[in-house]
Amino acid sequence: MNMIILIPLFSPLCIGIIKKIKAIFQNRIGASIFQPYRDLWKLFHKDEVISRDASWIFKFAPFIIFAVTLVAGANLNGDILLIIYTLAIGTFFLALAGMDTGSAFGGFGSSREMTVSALAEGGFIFSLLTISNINLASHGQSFLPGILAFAGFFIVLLAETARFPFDNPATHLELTMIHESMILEYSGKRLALMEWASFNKFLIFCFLGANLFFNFGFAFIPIIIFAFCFAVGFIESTMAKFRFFRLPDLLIISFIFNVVAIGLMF
Amino acid sequence: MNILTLQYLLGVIFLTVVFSNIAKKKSASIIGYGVQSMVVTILIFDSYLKTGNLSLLFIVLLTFVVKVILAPLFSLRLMKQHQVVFSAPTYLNTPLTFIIIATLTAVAHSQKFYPLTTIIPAHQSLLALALSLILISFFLIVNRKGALSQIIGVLTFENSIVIFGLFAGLEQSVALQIGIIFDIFVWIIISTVFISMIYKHFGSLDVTSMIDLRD
Amino acid sequence: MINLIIIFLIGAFGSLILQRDDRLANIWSNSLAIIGALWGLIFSITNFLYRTNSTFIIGKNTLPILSLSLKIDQLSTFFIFIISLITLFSSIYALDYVKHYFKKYNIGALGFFFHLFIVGMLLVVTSSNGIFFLIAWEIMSVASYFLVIYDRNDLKNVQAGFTYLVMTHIGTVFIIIAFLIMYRFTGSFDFDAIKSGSLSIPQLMKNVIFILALIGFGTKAGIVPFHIWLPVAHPAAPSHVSALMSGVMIKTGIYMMIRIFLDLMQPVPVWWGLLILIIGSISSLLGVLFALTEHDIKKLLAYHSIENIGIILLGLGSSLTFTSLNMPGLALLSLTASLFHTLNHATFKSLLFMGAGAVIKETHTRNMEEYGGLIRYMPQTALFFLVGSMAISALPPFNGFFSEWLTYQALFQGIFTLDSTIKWIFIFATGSLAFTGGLALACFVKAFGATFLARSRSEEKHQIKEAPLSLRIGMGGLSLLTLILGIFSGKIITFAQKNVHLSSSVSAPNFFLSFLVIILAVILIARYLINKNQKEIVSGTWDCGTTLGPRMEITATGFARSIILIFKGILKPTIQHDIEYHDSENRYLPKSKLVTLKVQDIHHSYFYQPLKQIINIISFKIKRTQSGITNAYILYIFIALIVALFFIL
Amino acid sequence: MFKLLSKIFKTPKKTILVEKKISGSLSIRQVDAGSDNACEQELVALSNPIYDIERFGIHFVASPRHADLLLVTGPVTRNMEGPLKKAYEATPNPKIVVTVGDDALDGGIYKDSYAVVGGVSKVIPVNYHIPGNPPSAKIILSHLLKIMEIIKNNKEIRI
Repeated sequence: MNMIILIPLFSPLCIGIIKKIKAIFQNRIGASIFQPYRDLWKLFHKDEVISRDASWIFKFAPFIIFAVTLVAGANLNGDILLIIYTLAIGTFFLALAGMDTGSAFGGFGSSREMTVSALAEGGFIFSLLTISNINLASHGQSFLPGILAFAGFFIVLLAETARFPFDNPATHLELTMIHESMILEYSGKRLALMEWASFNKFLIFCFLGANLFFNFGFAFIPIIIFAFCFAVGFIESTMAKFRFFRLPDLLIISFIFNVVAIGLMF
Repeated sequence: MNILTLQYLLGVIFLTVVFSNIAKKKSASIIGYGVQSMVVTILIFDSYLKTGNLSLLFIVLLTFVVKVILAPLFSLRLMKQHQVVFSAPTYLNTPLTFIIIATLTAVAHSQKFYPLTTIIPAHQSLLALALSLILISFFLIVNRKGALSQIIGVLTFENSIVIFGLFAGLEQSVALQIGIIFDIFVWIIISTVFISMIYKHFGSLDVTSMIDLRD
Repeated sequence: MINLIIIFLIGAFGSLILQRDDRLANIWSNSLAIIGALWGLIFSITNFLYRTNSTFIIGKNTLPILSLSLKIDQLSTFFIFIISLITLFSSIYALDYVKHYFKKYNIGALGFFFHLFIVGMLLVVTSSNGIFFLIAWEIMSVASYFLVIYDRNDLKNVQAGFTYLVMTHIGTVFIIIAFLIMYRFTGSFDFDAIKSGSLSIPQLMKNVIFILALIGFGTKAGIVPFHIWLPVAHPAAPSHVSALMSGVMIKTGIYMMIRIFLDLMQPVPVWWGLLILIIGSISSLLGVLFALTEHDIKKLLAYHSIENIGIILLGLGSSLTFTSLNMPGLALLSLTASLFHTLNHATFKSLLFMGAGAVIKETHTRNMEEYGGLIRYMPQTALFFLVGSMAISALPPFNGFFSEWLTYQALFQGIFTLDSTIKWIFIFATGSLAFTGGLALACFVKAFGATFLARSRSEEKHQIKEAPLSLRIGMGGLSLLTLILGIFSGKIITFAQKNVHLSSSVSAPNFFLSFLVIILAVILIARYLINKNQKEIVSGTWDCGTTLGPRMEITATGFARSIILIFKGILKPTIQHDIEYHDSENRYLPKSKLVTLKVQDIHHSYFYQPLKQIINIISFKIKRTQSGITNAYILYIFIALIVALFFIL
Repeated sequence: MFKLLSKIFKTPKKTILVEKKISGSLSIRQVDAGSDNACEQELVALSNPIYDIERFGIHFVASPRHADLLLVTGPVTRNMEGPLKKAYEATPNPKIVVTVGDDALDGGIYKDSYAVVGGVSKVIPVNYHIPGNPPSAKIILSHLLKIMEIIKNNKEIRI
């Protein structure tokens, strides 16, 4: 149960670290790693402007999505399908909230988000399946499947948390933003909750990756999560964002990695 | 009546059927039909003599009245009334019809039909001939274009079945006889109505003109 | 059981008698249906608890072959339970829904066919004699045909009914042939005799029976190549009937498949289960893909029935494979998975169809492009539709997730324990299930978003009002049911895992409780602790300062367009631009441009079109024999006579 | 790749001092009310490695909903009057409006043209003005830091 407190506490830190790494790569100093905390704190103390067309879904979605990330955090070492489908509730309400205010950006953001998450689900389920049963590997060689499954999982991580090759978190260019466009309409505490939920989601994915793929022990988890942040920061500084219709190929690659991993394992 | 006369009578019927097959004039085939039914009545009368079954006598009278007198009269009157064109064209020319009749008789006599023709071993040859009669009369229906000659074909076909029944020893069953008589009676009524209608509608009895009914 | 059928028959003929007065007929037929449904529920639950198998033989020796014998074992009790459950809710729903047919059509007829339809289904699931089963099958098909063409002013419905009739009867032909073969080898039509005599059927014949039964019941269940009638017929029927049809009728196909493959033809070769597994995964994938292309809300739901039937077939196929590899524990797991999914699908699919019916009743159109912003006018229907779409896209607190979770466990066990090609088929099936889950989620975001959220996309939408009371009771009951089934699925899951060691287990109640507690905590902290003094101001949606028109928001086709382009190999989307110019010579001043996006139906162009051409060619050849000359016909008879004589003697 | 890594560890250290003193969170929404793009160039320069406003916790955001500070540049043209008002309404309280450049003050060199309504203050209430045509990035940065000072010291800037 301690995850419910740990994850929301440390997720802004991870995002701060990623931003710092990106800044260093761009040869500028960049904000301190605790900047996300300040942003959240400021947003929580601002008023809200809600559009006339918004229904109760727009108003409740932030709370549901934030709670979903906490629930997923709570049973991280529970059943993999439960985690996947709990996160799917988050995506479901995020997409609905995006469409609710009737702005062009929100609609397109949800359509792209649903496309990416629909295609990512195959790889996601298979990678977690492979890893959670890696010890059952009958043929003894569990190294190659582990690598392939991790590669597949990392691609899914980038897809689900709207990271670089899939979607640029910093950009606000209508053509490319997927995750940002859905929370364009939010302000004040609801925006804070949505941001915090996406931070949590990122940390959950890192934790899943660290916990399942490198089960060295609880002490090493922070180091591995830092490694994840570094990797994401590195990719965001050195790679270009893919065109939208090149993303399915990447996701199918991740799916095939995992299928091969399972095929090899048993 | 011994086998020989039976064969002789059957030969007469066979000739009449063959004749109606090739006869050009319609009236000729009607007369042929009359002769046939005459022979059939003689045969039934003969079987009455043999078995002494009274109902047979009644049937003999009935067949005589209907088949020998009523049917030809009816058809002749019908022909006169509608000034029917006398030629009854057939699909195949006469040599070809002859070949087909020959093959049919050969088939009837062949080994394949052995179980059918030896219901009564004694009448084997008679039954074979009767069977060939059935096939030939059936062919008569197929071959003729004119509606009236087709009807005559059906009647001869029906007669040959009766003969076959007689030789196969079925004459005792009264039901067979009455059935046949009734069937002829109905046939005649239909034919009169049928022909008058066709004639009115098509102006001729030629079957081929009925094709435009289809499309 | 017999009095259950009698109630429905009274209902049927009663509503016929009262057809003069619409209101009375409606009340009579629906109240009778409700009483019958309640009776059915009580009957099935008691039957379930006491595990009684009862058989009724009506008039044993009326005819040598036909004996009206009903045999109710656990399987048929389960299906009676589903039928009566959905009838209960759809007749409550129908009380007010049928009102908008009042002046237009004969309500008595609707009641009559509705009751006949239910009687047909009840008999199908309980009959234990081949012929009696076929009679019941026909009653069901014909009654549902009349229900499909009930709204006959719209010509498309009549055509839909015609396609439905033709396809069901093609299926029935296959079923009849299968039963005849069974009769040929076991000497009787009774299922018990067939079951005992099934060893005497040679293996080749068993495979033939399998293929025939699969095609026959597959057409009724709507598996992929034979599903053409489903997206056409279900939308045409009135909503409470299409809820019943897609919730329950297609399950009779599944029931018979279980009855024949798992019960009658028991020693089963492995490839049967694998073939069903492959068909299941293909139909689930294609079902959801075509659902994404739809912008007619009821067609979208019909395609989703195909997808869910695919998932049920996955469970069935894996249980068949496990029985043939004699692993009874896993077979029990996958069979419970597929049966649990049948029950869940019946509940949330009928909920969704009722929601769609309520929306269509208000907006008088089935085209999702003209919806939008209905959540303001119909808040409760929107909530029920949301619950339905969350259940169908397998999101946790609702029942869809737990049955899909069980199917996943069955397939995972298949992957871990089996080897080589069978394992790869299981991997292919799990992959298709995973993708179907994702795409179903996308499809229902589109369906819910395009219908209820944002602003309404067509002008005259002001007089919409909330659905009448009985509609909301029907839908509310069903959505409550999906939640309860979801939370208390723990017992079913433990029952399924009885003798199988599963690596992980999920307990629904505490997931749901923790979910509720956390949401409340978050709302409490965020809303009242941290920013007590913040106000919420209402103003227009921010669209870079431009005036915001209804055409700015995303439409259903727009939403799914990106997915369609990704799967263009399968869906073959076509774009057609026709531009209208001011004056014909000058090509530079277009007045208006119309872009039509269409998706080509591959089944039609690659399966049914060539089939049609072959049939046409053959039939033209045969046509020539009908020359119209009577002599020719007599000649045919003559030849036939000769040939027959040759053969006989 | 190696050259990139080596360059990273040679960043100048002296600017660290300033950043320590002022740190908070400020999100800016830049509204171009008909500007001649001079001020925009300077604002873009703000986020390059030299000036790097990110250090101080200031970042540019896409929608006025997320913003606390509306940075308005250029004289308000007739067409931009409505959208500017909409942007102002869309920004949640507590909000600050800052005008950059002389054009925004009173129309600057385009003062009496038929297309210009006048200064930003004619359309929406303005709290702070950064003079200069266009003010250099350094000046804008110092002014922004001053604004953050004001916010930090007397919390009660409430509109």
